[in-house]
Amino acid sequence: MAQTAHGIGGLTYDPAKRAKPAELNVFLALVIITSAFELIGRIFMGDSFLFNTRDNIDAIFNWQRLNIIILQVSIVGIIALGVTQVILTGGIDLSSGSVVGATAMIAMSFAQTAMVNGSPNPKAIFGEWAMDLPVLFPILVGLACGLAAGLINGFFVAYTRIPPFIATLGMMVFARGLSRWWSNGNPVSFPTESYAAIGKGMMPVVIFVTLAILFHLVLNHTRYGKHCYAIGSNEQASRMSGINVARHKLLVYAIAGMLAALAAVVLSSKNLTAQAGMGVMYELDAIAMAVIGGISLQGGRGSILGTVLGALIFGVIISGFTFLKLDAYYQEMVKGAIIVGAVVLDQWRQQRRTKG
Amino acid sequence: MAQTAHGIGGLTYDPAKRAKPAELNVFLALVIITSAFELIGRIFMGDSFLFNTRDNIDAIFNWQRLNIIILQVSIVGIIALGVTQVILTGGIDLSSGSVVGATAMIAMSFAQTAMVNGSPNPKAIFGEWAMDLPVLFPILVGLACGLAAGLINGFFVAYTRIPPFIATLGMMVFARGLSRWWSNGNPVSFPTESYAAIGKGMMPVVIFVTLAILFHLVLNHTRYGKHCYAIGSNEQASRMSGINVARHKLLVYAIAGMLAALAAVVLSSKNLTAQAGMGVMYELDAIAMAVIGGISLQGGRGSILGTVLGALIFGVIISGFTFLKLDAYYQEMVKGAIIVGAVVLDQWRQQRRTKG
Amino acid sequence: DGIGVSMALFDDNFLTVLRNGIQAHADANGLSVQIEDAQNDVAKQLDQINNFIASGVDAIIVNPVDTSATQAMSDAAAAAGIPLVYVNRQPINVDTLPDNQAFVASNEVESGTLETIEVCRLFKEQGKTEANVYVMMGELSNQAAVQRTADIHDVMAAGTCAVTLNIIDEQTANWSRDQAQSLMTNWLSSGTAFDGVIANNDEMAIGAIQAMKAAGLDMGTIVVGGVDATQDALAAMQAGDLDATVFQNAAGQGAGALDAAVKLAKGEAVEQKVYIPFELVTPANIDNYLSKN
Amino acid sequence: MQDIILETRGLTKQYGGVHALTDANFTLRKGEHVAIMGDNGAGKSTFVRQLTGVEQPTRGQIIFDGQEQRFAGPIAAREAGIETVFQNLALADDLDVPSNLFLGREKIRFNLGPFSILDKKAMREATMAALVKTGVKIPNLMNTIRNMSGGQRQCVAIARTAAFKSKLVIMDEPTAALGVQETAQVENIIRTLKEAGEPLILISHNMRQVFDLVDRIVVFRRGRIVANLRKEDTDGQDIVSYITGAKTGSEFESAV
Amino acid sequence: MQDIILETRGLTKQYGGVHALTDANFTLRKGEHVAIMGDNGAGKSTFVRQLTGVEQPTRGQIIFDGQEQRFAGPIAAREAGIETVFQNLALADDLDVPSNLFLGREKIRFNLGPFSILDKKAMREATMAALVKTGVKIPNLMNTIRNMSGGQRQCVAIARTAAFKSKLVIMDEPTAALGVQETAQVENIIRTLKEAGEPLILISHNMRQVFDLVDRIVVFRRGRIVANLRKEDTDGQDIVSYITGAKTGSEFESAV
Ligand SMILES: Nc1ncnc2c1ncn2[C@@H]1O[C@H](COP(=O)(O)OP(=O)(O)OP(=O)(O)O)[C@@H](O)[C@H]1O
Ligand SMILES: Nc1ncnc2c1ncn2[C@@H]1O[C@H](COP(=O)(O)OP(=O)(O)OP(=O)(O)O)[C@@H](O)[C@H]1O
Ligand SMILES: [Mg+2]
Ligand SMILES: [Mg+2]
Repeated sequence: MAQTAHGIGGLTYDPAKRAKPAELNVFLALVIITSAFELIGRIFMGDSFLFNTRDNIDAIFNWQRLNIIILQVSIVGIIALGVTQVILTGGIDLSSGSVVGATAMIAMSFAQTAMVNGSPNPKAIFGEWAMDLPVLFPILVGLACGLAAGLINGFFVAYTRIPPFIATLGMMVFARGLSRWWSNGNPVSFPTESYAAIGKGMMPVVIFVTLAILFHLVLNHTRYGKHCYAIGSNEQASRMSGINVARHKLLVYAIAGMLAALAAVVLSSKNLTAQAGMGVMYELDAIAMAVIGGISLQGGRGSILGTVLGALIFGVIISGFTFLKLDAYYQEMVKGAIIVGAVVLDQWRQQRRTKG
Repeated sequence: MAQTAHGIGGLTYDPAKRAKPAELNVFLALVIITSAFELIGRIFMGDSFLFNTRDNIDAIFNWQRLNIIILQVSIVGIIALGVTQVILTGGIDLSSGSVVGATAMIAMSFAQTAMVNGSPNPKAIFGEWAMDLPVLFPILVGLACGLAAGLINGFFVAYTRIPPFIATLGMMVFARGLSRWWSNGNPVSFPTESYAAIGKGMMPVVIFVTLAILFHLVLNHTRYGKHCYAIGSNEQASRMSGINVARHKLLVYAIAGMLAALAAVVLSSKNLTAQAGMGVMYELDAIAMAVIGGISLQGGRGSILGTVLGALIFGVIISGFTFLKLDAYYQEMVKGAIIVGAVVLDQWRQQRRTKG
Repeated sequence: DGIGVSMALFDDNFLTVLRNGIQAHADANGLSVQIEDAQNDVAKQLDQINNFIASGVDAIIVNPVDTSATQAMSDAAAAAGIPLVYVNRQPINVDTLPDNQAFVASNEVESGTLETIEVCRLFKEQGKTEANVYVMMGELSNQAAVQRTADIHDVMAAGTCAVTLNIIDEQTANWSRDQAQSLMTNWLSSGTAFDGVIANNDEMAIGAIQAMKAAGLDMGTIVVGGVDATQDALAAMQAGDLDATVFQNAAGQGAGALDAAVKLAKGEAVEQKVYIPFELVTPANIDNYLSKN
Repeated sequence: MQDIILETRGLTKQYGGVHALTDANFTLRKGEHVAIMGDNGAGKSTFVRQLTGVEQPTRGQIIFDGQEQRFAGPIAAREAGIETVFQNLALADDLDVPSNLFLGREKIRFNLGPFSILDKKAMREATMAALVKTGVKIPNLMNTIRNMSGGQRQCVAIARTAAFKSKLVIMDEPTAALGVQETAQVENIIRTLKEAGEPLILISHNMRQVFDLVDRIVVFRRGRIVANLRKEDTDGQDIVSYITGAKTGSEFESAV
Repeated sequence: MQDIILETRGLTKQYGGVHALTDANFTLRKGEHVAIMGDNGAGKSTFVRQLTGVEQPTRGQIIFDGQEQRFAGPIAAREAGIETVFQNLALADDLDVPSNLFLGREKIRFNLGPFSILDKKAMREATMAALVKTGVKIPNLMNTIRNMSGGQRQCVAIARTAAFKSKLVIMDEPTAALGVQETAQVENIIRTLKEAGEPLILISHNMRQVFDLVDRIVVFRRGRIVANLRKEDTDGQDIVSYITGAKTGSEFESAV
């Protein structure tokens, strides 16, 4: 029998014509959207989206623009990494935005500095003992919160078998309540300098990219990743094949919770404050990034690379609108259209492929 | 061969032990939650949740309480009826809340009255010609908006095959933008008296219950309903069996859009105003009602009856909290727990059944 | 070129008036402004400011989502050398603002205080010494809601209330007329007697009024207070349903902020702190406000 | 020729780089019963999916009932008169047996377009009648298909095809999961079709069954048709050598 | 008895009102190959699902390898040493062939607990080796299972079971979708198991296969065991009469 590198005999197989990775389409959508902004800018505004036309600056690229494109999506992007794993297993996590809110409040309460401009911190939550703690303390407290939220989500999904939509909706409502209750709706502010450094400048981007690479490797090369795809593809079959589905799900939701908590730490550090309303709707943005990146909400299909590209599309859209000075009233209408358009493009190319 | 009323021979079959309808569990959850409020009230507050303990009133039931329980969920309930049909086909509709906002703004603009307290309407959107129009006009305009939104959703889902999550997320963002753009964010107020009558008193309940009965019948006794279940159960098989899946989905989303529009008309009438922020998060509440009512987000399983029971659970929770004078900061935490608890109960009983 | 504006939230009626004030003033002076919606998200607001900086605007106006998150914004603008003006809400770093930054704001403490004292006065006028009230709060994570609710308690504690106030229950209706209707109906179904409703904004006050009217209560005897002096509220006041509201000169604040931003962009000096007071609106002086919002 | 019901010319399908079906030229006369045999993965089901509009061929023509057709989907094929039992059965797991049997062509009591009222009783009775012919036993027809055994599912799919008149019946391994008795019954159904003059394409790995039922045998190998033999001119041993590639039909030599 | 590997006593399963399995008493000796036959819907797969922990029986005991067991799930059964080819195959549609073959017991390069690094190359090579034994042809192993033909899928499931050592192998209609050659290969695999002394439960509707391969035949009818016959004491005609109910084993008379 003809045994080749890619299979065992039978039909003719032509590796050159094999299916392209789905991420290619997402990348194409990103390029098209970016070019569209560049073109519209050049034609209608005499200005460039990506390049510098201001005289006082030497750089060719408008680095500030490129930086802000990634920077503004990197915090939601961190959440989206966790959400990607959850969706791969066929689940969904609606709680991440609220977990960000609650974690930010709690972590920030242990990251406060005693003296602000010479007077005692006006937003102090705890007494003296909680002031000017080493930066590791609030970080660990935050991660612990996220872990707890994730474990609770995971417990309900995995062991009581309620739909993930409900388990995480419950957590969403609960965590938002918690963040309001924590300081009766008051913001928690004035962190120590070392805490403020976590989210300073391009740090969020560094954290996001590092984690993205890490989870890209984890999903593609470890047993954990393989089981994510397997469970999302056919949970029943995975169980029958001896995967401990419940334990795996617990782990997935725990990781998602910790990533949301990490995002909360970075976010509150970047903004130098924590607020009960922080992270509202982040869960939807994170899910949208993953879906634009080609993940299937049925589970089993998608990748971290896709999610990162989906996040970049978001970033370009937001920056592009400000660049075009598009009226805020129209922005959302156009944004809605672009989101749909990006996915239509993706879908259309995929269908063409399978028809070919 | 033994041919019986329920099948053709083979194994022994005992109709008395057949599986109970899933709605029974939801109903049980409703009873348990209601009783819990009644009990807590009696024990800790010396007051009754459902019955009248006031001397000055003859009625045994606290009708006012029963009314408000249904009233406060009937508008989101109308949306949930449409969402139920969408989810049955394996889809999801995230746009309904925003469609409510946009439709309310537009419909209300044609329902304004010329004179308010003797002076010209300060919130007038159009000129004289749009004042004091017959009530049918704004209603039809509203329904047309909902129909258009639904058809667009349906078109993208059915004919471009993009995930419903994205199609309706796009519409969610778009419609919210539209509602803000419509009057630059200003509220539209002061409707005619006949428009104000649509949502007055218990009218929302009447509309909700009528539609619930109608769609219960439609889903159980018409081809439309059968195809909803079939497509949600196995879209590929439905297509292979000759169901025009695309056309059916278009219809389902169109109906969902019209129901959202109807909810918008009732809501703006009840509130005597339309605002750009109306309906925010209604989509999540509507989906949650359906899911608590036992619908499967994978599609193919669920019922209108379940959704109505899910809505009632919501209503009881909201009223119960106010009855208990539970501190607002705790309310959401407890609400999150109850939502999860209700579904855990449901799931647990279902599992016991299949194990038996 | 042009001026970038980041508003905390577009869906808020009051902020809409403020925003329209900026837009109208800009149009009148031939200035180009670009107004963004931060959707109540501090992080989004900071990103918007960074986007403005990347686009090279002349000046930035910020209506802060969170007044304690302004330090990061001031830092970002200062680093880029772009002038910044805060509007409507007093930033926490008000005393350490760089030279090319300013603010035009109101003191939220006044709004709830004015409202509560007026409601107390009306009870006194009805001949009461003690009154039972319900309190409707805005979104719990919103500082205006937290502050206005705290104002009520502060007035009670400070003894500046003309009667003894008893709060029967204090719940949130999330700024929304619809939720306020449901909440009020829920309260009514408990059958507890009450004398008034103090709401954090007018929308909720109107919702409460609609629910009470539906239940057949006499609005002449029940005192209802709100904040914002919206058109709907003024109409309700004219109809004799709403008893007190508080006006904040939104359009004036917007125009003032724009002027300050333009001056800073030209390198001129400006007053760094401008307070615009709240004003109490009652049936007695309502005519002064009918065309203001 | 007037009496040809189905003809394909150069029908080809590629999936990514997989050449699943290459240049299939196939004819079927009215009233004729033909079997398709071949290895696993030889392209038999792929051929069926192209005929029935489930997928669009990469290349090639389909002439059905005298007209060139390019079915946009299975609906079009069914409307043209092709009834198919697919290998994956195409059943809706959450629906009960009668609903599956009448999926897409429900019996109705009042015609109200999409909102037509279903005639559930008539469907249940017709389902019983159709299923009895397959010899299958199902204790409770109101259970969902998800809860049916492999053979029960297959019988529902077969009953569905047999219950409606058509110009061409295609069955992709219809008896694979069936028991001894049920297989015999389904073979009887196929004989009834023969008597009624309805043409049939039967895909099967069962040599005895094929020789019992059909007039002609077409063998697929590696995506190509390699033999086309009248039953009388061949035997099981011969067919196996075509399947394994030990032999290739003279007119197809160029194919391999 | 020391040489009994599996015994069930009074094993019973009801679904809602459906009595799918009633009082099954079954024994299997070490090294023995037993076939289970019976009508569609007779309860064969239900019996397998109870044995392997996929479902929890309503009543009854399972004694495996000398110990009473109540498998909480398929993982427990597999860990106890039972390998199963389920009728629904239990494959993950979106994964490629090697991933499916090693689902739940991947080969790894470094052990880092759940985050252990996969040894993809070794798995691919082992997959080729295991599949060649089944005789199936698969042009591209990196395609997802969703894109495989019915027979290819079944071969993957069989190869998976055959590739790992076990104390008991259960196969539920393993050759139903297989072609002539592939069936022969899989039958060879089963013979190899026999030689290696691994006991087997084979569910099949194929009389020839059953008589070729096994030592003993157990017949299910209407959820009950109605016959238990050594191959030498019976023939095809006899088995059919048990299946159809024309005859019932003397020791089981009370059962019907
Ligand atoms: N969507 C697809 N994408 C890629 N390859 C496919 C796809 N569908 C089928 N194939 C491949 O095409 C070949 C032919 O498959 P087909 O289902 O036609 O085989 P078959 O002859 O019906 O086999 P069986 O007897 O096992 O049912 C197989 O190698 C299969 O892997
Ligand atoms: N989850 C379930 N709920 C209800 N009934 C079920 C369920 N699972 C199986 N049944 C019923 O139990 C009976 C036995 O099914 P089983 O799958 O064991 O049959 P089988 O002997 O394997 O048949 P086949 O040869 O067709 O595979 C069938 O009538 C089936 O409809
Ligand atoms: Mg096939
Ligand atoms: Mg079976």
